[in-house]
Amino acid sequence: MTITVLYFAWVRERIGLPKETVETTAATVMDLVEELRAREERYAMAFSDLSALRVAVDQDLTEFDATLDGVREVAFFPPMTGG
Amino acid sequence: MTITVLYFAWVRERIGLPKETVETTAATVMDLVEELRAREERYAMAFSDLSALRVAVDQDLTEFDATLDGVREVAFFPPMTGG
Amino acid sequence: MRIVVQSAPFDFGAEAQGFASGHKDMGAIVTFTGVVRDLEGDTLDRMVIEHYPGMTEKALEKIATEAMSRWGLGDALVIHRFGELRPGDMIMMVATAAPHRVDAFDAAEYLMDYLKSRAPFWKQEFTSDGGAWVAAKDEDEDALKRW
Amino acid sequence: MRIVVQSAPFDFGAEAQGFASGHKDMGAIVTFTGVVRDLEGDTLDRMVIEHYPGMTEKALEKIATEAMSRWGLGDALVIHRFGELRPGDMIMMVATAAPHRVDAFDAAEYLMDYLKSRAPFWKQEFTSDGGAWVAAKDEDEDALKRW
Repeated sequence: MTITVLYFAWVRERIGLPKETVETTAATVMDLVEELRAREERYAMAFSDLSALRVAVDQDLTEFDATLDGVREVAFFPPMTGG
Repeated sequence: MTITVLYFAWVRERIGLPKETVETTAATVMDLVEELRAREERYAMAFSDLSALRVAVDQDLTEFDATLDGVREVAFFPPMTGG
Repeated sequence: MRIVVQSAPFDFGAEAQGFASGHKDMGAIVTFTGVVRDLEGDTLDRMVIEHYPGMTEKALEKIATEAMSRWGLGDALVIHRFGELRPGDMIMMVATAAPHRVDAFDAAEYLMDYLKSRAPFWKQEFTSDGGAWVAAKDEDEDALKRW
Repeated sequence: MRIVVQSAPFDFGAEAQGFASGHKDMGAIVTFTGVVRDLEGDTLDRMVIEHYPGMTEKALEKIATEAMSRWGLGDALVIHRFGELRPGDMIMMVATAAPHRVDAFDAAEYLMDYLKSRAPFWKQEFTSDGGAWVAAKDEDEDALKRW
């Protein structure tokens, strides 16, 4: 399946791009993270400490064990600092 | 001594005036209340339930046992409803 | 710090804007505005607010000074009207400026809690049946205990 | 209920006035405004706020809808800027209208607490040394536990 993956803040900076389209057979967010980590050092670095990351699936905050079934958009970013 | 006595809200309405000058030898607010109560029925009515009244001495909230030594202004009123 | 007691309406938008402007060291601005509400089940014709000139300003200054020092505020504003008001009219406002949001909120709530029960204002509501003094609420007196 | 996400400045005075006007059944209006603070011990040149278009609006609507129903608000407003800001600039505001003051205050604090940690904004501070991402604070995450 095809998923749009977005990166924000320092995750975007480490990976070096804000958005990409990924062809994947990952069943969960965690599977997708493993696939990305295996790609290149910059991905491995960005995803080295998942406790410092948050994930949204189709624009809703979720957990790393969330399913990717039917999902079109996944976003990775650090804890939010609004307000 | 001469003290200015002020009444507000329903205390003012019951007594029928907002302010008066009182010649008194009262040592405390409570003594003054007793003097006023003895005057006329409308005063007795206004001061019938002191738990429903508040008192300020020289524009500071205080208690009914407060001294009147050096005091120039005493005000009686119901609990405040600002805001 | 500014304390205003007046019968005239105040311009909430201009006051809020003026208060919030130009603070480079205060990250949090809170305002509270009290509005005359229509009565439930009856029609409020008007509200008349009586106050104690002299003591009112003194009491408000004491309350605001305490809030300034307790929460390290950069600024505080209290405006309170007296006289005749109609449903929808603004009765009063407070504003606080603090480095952080929790302090700005706490200080504004403190100002409101004390202003309710310790500033010499009395509200009278007039309907077609005549006037009735608004009774102080136990919960307003209780609210002071948390500070 | 109104949610605005924009890079342009907003007119706090006009927004506050517009929000507070015309409520005859809401006695209490609270606003909170966040202002860019200068850094302690260093000079902030600018703050840049990044956000997640689409999710931002969705998250703010969810937070405001929850506040509306939980405190029976008559109205709620959230305005949040993104892009480049300078010290003294207003970052965002929330406003709440409720029948009574405690609800208006609680709802505004709830909006702020959730907006801090659950709306997809990220702040970066630039000084003469370059840019640094603002780290989320444990106390902001902890603040959600009280709701």
